[in-house]
Amino acid sequence: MRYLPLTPGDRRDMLAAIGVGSIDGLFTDVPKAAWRDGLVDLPLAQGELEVERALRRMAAKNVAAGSAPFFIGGGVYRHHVPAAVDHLIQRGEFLTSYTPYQPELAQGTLQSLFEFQTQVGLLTGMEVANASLYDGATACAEAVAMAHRITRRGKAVLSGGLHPHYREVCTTYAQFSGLEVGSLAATPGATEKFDIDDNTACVVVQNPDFFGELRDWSALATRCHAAGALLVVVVTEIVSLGAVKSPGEMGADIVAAEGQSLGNALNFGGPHVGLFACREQHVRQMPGRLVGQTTDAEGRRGWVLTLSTREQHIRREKATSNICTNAGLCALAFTIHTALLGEAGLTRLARLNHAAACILADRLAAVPGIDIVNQSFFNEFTVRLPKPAAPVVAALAEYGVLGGVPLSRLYPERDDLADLLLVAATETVTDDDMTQFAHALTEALR
Amino acid sequence: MRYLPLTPGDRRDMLAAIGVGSIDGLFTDVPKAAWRDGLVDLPLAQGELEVERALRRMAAKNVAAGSAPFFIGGGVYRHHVPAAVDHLIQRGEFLTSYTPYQPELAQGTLQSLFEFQTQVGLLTGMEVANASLYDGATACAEAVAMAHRITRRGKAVLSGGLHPHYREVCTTYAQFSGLEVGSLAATPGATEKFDIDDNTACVVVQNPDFFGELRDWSALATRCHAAGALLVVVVTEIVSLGAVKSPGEMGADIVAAEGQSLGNALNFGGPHVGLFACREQHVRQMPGRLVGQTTDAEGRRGWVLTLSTREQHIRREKATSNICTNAGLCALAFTIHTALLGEAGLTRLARLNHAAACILADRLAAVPGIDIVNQSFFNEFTVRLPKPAAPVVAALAEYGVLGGVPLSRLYPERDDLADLLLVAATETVTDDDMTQFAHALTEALR
Amino acid sequence: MTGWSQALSAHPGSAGGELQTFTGNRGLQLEEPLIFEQDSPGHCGVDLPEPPAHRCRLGGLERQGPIGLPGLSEPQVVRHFTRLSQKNYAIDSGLYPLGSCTMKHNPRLNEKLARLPGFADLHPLQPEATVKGALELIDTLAHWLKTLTGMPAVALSPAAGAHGELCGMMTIRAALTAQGDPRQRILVPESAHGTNPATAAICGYAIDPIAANARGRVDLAALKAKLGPDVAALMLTNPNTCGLFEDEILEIAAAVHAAGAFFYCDGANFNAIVGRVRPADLGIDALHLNLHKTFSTPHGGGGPGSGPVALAASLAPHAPLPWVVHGDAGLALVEQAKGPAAASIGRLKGFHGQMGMFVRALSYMMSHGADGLRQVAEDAVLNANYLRVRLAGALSQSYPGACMHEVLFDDRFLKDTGVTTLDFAKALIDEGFHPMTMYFPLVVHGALLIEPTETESKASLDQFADTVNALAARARAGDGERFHAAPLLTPRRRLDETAAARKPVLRWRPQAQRKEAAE
Amino acid sequence: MTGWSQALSAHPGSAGGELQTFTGNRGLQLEEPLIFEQDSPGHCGVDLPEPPAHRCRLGGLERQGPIGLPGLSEPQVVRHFTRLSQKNYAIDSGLYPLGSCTMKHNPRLNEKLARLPGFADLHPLQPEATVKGALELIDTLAHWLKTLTGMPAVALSPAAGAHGELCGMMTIRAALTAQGDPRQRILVPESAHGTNPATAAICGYAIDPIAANARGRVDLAALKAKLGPDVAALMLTNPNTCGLFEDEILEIAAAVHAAGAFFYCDGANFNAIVGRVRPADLGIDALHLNLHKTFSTPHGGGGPGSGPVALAASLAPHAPLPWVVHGDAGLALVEQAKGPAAASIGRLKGFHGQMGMFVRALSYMMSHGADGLRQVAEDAVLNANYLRVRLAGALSQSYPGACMHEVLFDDRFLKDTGVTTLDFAKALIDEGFHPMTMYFPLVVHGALLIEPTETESKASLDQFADTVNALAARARAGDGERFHAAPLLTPRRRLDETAAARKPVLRWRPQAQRKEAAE
Ligand SMILES: Cc1ncc(COP(=O)(O)O)c(C=O)c1O
Ligand SMILES: Cc1ncc(COP(=O)(O)O)c(C=O)c1O
Repeated sequence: MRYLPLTPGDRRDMLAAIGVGSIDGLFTDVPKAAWRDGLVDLPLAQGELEVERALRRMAAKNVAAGSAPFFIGGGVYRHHVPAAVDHLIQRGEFLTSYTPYQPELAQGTLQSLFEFQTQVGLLTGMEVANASLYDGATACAEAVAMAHRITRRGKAVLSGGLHPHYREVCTTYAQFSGLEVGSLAATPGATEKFDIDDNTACVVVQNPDFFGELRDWSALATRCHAAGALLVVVVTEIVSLGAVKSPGEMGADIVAAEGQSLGNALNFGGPHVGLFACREQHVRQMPGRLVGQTTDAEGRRGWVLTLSTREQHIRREKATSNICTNAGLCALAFTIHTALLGEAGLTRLARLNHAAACILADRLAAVPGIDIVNQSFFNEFTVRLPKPAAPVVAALAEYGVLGGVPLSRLYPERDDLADLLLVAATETVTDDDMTQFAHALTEALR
Repeated sequence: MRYLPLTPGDRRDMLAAIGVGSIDGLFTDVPKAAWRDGLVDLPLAQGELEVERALRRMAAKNVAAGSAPFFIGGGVYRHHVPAAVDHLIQRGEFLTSYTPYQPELAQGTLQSLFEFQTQVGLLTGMEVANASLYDGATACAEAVAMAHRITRRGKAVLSGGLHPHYREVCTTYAQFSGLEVGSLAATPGATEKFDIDDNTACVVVQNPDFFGELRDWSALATRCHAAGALLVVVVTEIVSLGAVKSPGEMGADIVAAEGQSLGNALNFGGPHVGLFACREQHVRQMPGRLVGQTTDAEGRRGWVLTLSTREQHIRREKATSNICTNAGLCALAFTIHTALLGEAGLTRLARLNHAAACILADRLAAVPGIDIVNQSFFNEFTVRLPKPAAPVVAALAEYGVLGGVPLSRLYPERDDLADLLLVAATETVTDDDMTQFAHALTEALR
Repeated sequence: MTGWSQALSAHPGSAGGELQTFTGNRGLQLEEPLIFEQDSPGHCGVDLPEPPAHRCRLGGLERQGPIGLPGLSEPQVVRHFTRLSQKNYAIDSGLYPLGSCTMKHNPRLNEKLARLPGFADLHPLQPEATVKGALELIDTLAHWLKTLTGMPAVALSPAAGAHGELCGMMTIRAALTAQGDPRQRILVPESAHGTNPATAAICGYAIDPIAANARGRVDLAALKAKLGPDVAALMLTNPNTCGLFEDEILEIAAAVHAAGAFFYCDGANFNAIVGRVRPADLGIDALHLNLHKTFSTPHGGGGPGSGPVALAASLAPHAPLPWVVHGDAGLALVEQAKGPAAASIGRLKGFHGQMGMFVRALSYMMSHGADGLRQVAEDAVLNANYLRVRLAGALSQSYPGACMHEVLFDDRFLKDTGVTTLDFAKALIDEGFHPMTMYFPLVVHGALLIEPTETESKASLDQFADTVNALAARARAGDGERFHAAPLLTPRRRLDETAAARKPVLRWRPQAQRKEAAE
Repeated sequence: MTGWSQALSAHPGSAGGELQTFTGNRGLQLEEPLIFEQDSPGHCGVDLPEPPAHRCRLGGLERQGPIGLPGLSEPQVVRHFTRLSQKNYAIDSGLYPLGSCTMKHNPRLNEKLARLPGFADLHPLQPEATVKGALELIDTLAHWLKTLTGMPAVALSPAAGAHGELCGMMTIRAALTAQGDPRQRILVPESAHGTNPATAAICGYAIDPIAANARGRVDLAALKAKLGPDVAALMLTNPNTCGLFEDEILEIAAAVHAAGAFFYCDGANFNAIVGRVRPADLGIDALHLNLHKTFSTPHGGGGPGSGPVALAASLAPHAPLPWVVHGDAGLALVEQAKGPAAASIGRLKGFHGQMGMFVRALSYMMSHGADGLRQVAEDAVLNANYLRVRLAGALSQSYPGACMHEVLFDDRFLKDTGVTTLDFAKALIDEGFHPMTMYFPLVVHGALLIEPTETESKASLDQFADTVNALAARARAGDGERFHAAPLLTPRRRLDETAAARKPVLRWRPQAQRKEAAE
């Protein structure tokens, strides 16, 4: 087998050196009842050519986003990732290394994560950021748990504008933790009324919200702080921060975000990269790994994993989280893409996205029977169709257009949202794509 | 512009440091008559996204070999290249380095070329090989020139079974060198009669020959040597040497081969990699670079470019060749693929190719009106159709089958070859491909 | 940039040779500042067109100040990260015997296939009709994992091992709650990985540690003594973190089940038994697999991973969303806790799991096949035992006898040498090896846990063994200095972790701000 | 494997630190034997199925003995070549100021696009109807090159610069022959690259060197004196290899043409003028371009390259095959020397040229555009001149005044230091820089030719200048030892090139055979 360096001869020599007659001699601790002599019932080894053929056949049964006019967002956004990013993250020294437990052999990973933490801090407007979590949804759940630890209060209030998956993950994570998670109803376009009392650990809001509406949470931040609660701000489209006021500027205490938009492919939903940032005063309550600066035996600057007393491998059940493996390589991709963009690039990228969405909104508004629900938006907005959105989206796919997310997919129980369609446009959308979309939509609504 | 690190500010500061008022001040040696203030008439800079779109559009107008049952050979063969090969050759340290003029900074390139030279020597059965030439055709022309230098004789005789492009390149190279190049007529299947006299520098033959026939040139080697001429053996399908008697075993003095089959894509004909090997006694007449083993200041083994007194940068007009840049990275791909295959892999790969061709031959022989011309072959053979092959191949393409090379494309002046079709099968051909081919051919011949 | 400052800071007689350089570079070992220290304001490594004219809809929420990101061109960025990568050690560069981490070869075929547009360029919210191949891949992966574990169901959405633990323990709590009593305690061996107790705590359970017996396994008597009606589950790692197979596992399972508790198994060490032993046959109710260990998806310097959880029939109904089910219209996605999924614990992660890892893992499994996977386990165990005997003379093995895929030593062999486990590990770095796992598991003193994996050749193991033995001899010969000073030959020498934690510097700040922060 | 042998061979007090290691590895700097020394007989890094049953048609020509290739698994091969790569310096790792080689940033976009199946997985003998996009790409590339050179035709098949020279000189000889007299002599400046005279010789011409004037340019008077009815052509490099623009080039062209000869220009240094000066406007009849220099296709440690030749109308009919022409059915391939191509010199290479390089070069040109390409020339020249002034104090410039894209120094600044150009270059290696081109061109003593290219930042140039200046000071301070010993910090120290040439070992041989060979 191509991946196994031992030859039959090696195996014989090694068994002899060990002093057992056969490999079975090394499995004697396995109870007889669980012992299997034969192979499991699965196909035998195959060469690259055969495996590649089989998986290409599966891949060919999907419609790749790039092969059609594409307008889907909803927490995952299709951006152009420069070729240099994928080249660099595939370098074996990055790709095939483990968590940097031996800093002298991992300065590359550590320095890039230190750069990542700095970039996330700058983008979110927060003081400190960790070295990544699984994704935005789990980062949100960790934020709620962290607020719970900090405030020792029993209630979390989730905005109805929070991504439904984030809401669900928060609920799942908290269900056995003694924290009560309350969620407001989703009401696209409407403004929400949060009641905050002295048992409120945190309020969790999103900007832009799930329906694309831009929200200034500054006033809410003031209210939260007055009530001794924390404000958690979620960002699912990190590129928006190139154009939009940052959570830090709004007074957020914790920011949980999805970083996929920078450096990472759609990947059918994973792997993505969770961003997590907060105020310096709360750093010791933070989940996840942190890279810190230090010096070596010769006084030269270097980097190490630090504050690990927060973590499970030291603190065990008292840890701030159980997370170990995170999203390191996706964080590296994020860092490289962000480094390539820089201040000028990221702000322009954001303006390009906004421009594309504005133009699309105008195009769609011109389609008979369609209303734009949003007052404001970044690169995604909600439209009301004259009929249920789900079948329309299916029809659009028939026309070869991937035309957004019908809200009914995420709110099946909400008949009042059935006609709503969530539509996104990024820098990858061409004018021709928009024309095809508008045309197909007109057809589909006939 | 993303590839240019200098900022407008840098440019200003640097011009000041240099002491010129503007960049034009550094181009004052350009004659006024040739001075251009404006831009050349070409499009302006574009981003990755735009450039990628434009080139993808062009690529989409081609039928990729992998997208259709594929049976084309004729000196370029479609083999499966393991993913590790392309990953490794893209490592910046290999991809973006220059010719190893500073050995202390290029031991990686030098050692891999030393391994390449050894592999080529082993495969061809020759004593020494160089570090690659452009491709098989130019390697063949260099072999003829080398024989000319060694024997100081005025005539080269080319077999009619030599790849027509190789024949043409030999003729082009030699046309002003005072060497007379005679070529026998192409006669698929027939045995050739070479007349060798005391002015014959070399005889150039190929195995398998262009029509796929296997030839044992041992007797010819004896004749050549008796007459003081050299035997040059060409191999266009290097994989054949995993199953077939090597040129060295036949007594070749020089081997010129195409290495594309190992590690390299079809690339529409280039870049490929020219292999060049000969007897040790002639090494100082060899063209191209050579890597040699040596020791460093601490007595440790290392590698350097050597015997460069043969080369143009030292010998100028007396050099053995004018070649400078060669096919380094393609040679590396060849070396990695060959290292992955090893003895067991390469011999099996060769047997797989032969098996595929044998089975295809049987399938095609069953198609009404078709004759297999070859007595023997490796992975490619010639079939006679009941009508001109060119239109048939065009028809096959319509059926979505890339069904071989009509000899008329390479011998347009030879009506007697018009019905002949050159067909190849490698390990990448499936049983289903063959069925489609046979079926489409039956249809096309209706 | 570095340069003079660097030259000045480096002082004569420092390691790596008397020669000091002006740049601080040392031949091919190149210094590299932070991207923030290479800022060319206004510069950009990506060319984007001017945004077309449009009516702004930002609703007055424009960002106020600059972000503060540096501007670099593409060549600078490519060089920056190339140089950083060159400061890393990786499985591609050499042996990486990090116990419990299964650092095996990562085939590039898997990288290639995971990047096929049909997988990588697929949006999780596309209409189901446009992602049938993705569902087929997920279902095929599930089939392989179910067959290898012998268990009827597998939850694929967990993003890593610890996430899988959370998934498994939550399904257990959900099942117990459905029975009317979630119970209070989780039994966890002291040798367990930190994620086990941490996970149990998130599920609202109290952790009750169980001691190991003299043979490094769970003390069955102690376990039975602790079992009771308030015990929700046992979290056991098998093979355990001492590299030993729990030979009384059937009795353990029986006892746990007799107490009405569930048996959760941490499958991080599945590499030792894949294709040879099916966890279901050991009485396990829930087990997570680390696709980034056993099934070779790259660790990427810390992640991403994927931690599918195999579940017994009793726990399957509580599996997290989404589910991929066989409907009459072929495969279908269940995204809501209704109908068949009514008892689901809910969603653990956004969307459908780590698809990119699924592709890699399936490619890996199909490449090996049933025969190759069994060989993986056998070679992994063979390599570990070969090292065990090669090192037996010099190192002190914690528990005598054969091991599974990894072998555990403690620091008795360093007694009275003044050399610590840490020193010893750092000396290995100078020799061009990544050290073994240090100080884990906690059950032995100064642990050195060595896991070579099956993708190391005998020659590689021999060179490692020769080196470790030679270093041990050197330590016993009293050459302590050489160890305290180590590593001497890396881009940075030993780094001060205490100072880093005392006054944390967690991000770069421009000089000005940094002063403020200091005040 | 290395290991003990290595440890023994290394002796105390050797450079790179007093510390000796057992493995010979030094931290991240890893030793690696030849693949032939890692042979596991019978092993294989590729899994292939058993060949199906078939009737053998090898006609008795089966290979007799084994080939002699070693057997390795994939992990071993990946590690082997990863380690080898780590012993290389590259443009991705740092400044690579190799004069006349134009080592600029290689964008990865170009690598990605060259690998599109529509280009890479295309066979040169496919039916023309199935490769229309390939012909379009070739035609588009030709359009860009013709526009940039101002010349009416371009031959794309040459595989590199020297091959382009051959192409150009053959078309010249063909044109002269058509006029009735091929003539005998080619005039070549002494500063020319070795490929120039070598190429002329292959075309059957005698080489007649022309001297340079005090300003490092062609001595016009000397040139005119040598011109005559037997002169076939002048081969001139412009900007020349001293990094200078031939300011009398129009007079030169006029004189050459007046003598009935052709004006061939070596365009290897086109980077200095691309987008700013069109060779056609300089009176040039033929000029080759190195796509692997000016247009950034990667050098790959020696190749592949691509050397298109721009041709004047008088030479175009003789261009080599194949041609891509605009027919009434769109683009078409002309593969035979008939009809319009009747006067072609014939085929210079198999198939249609270096398609893979064409894709990369076009991607590069489209990315820059007319504006970006002009900026390339300007920044390349600016960077070279900036280094010129930064180094003016310490080094001895061969020809005063401004330079183009590269600046030439000689070894006068090392006079009486005992330090040679070679020593100086090797010291730069320890500092983490690739040296400049040494001892070329031959017209000055101990030449140091520095070409930074436009893709270096000012910070990078400053660090390089600081280092060179410091080293020069050190050399003049009499610290010759440090230079003779250099490099001290690379995986191998100075290598003995003389010994290598005296008794060439050009391939690995198994011990046994090696003995024989020795006898
Ligand atoms: C025994 C054990 N359990 C659990 C884990 C946690 O797995 P992950 O890092 O994938 O979350 C690890 C990983 O180090 C482990 O070794
Ligand atoms: C001035 C000059 N001419 C010609 C050449 C030869 O070009 P190539 O190496 O592409 O054959 C070179 C390359 O080094 C060169 O610098």
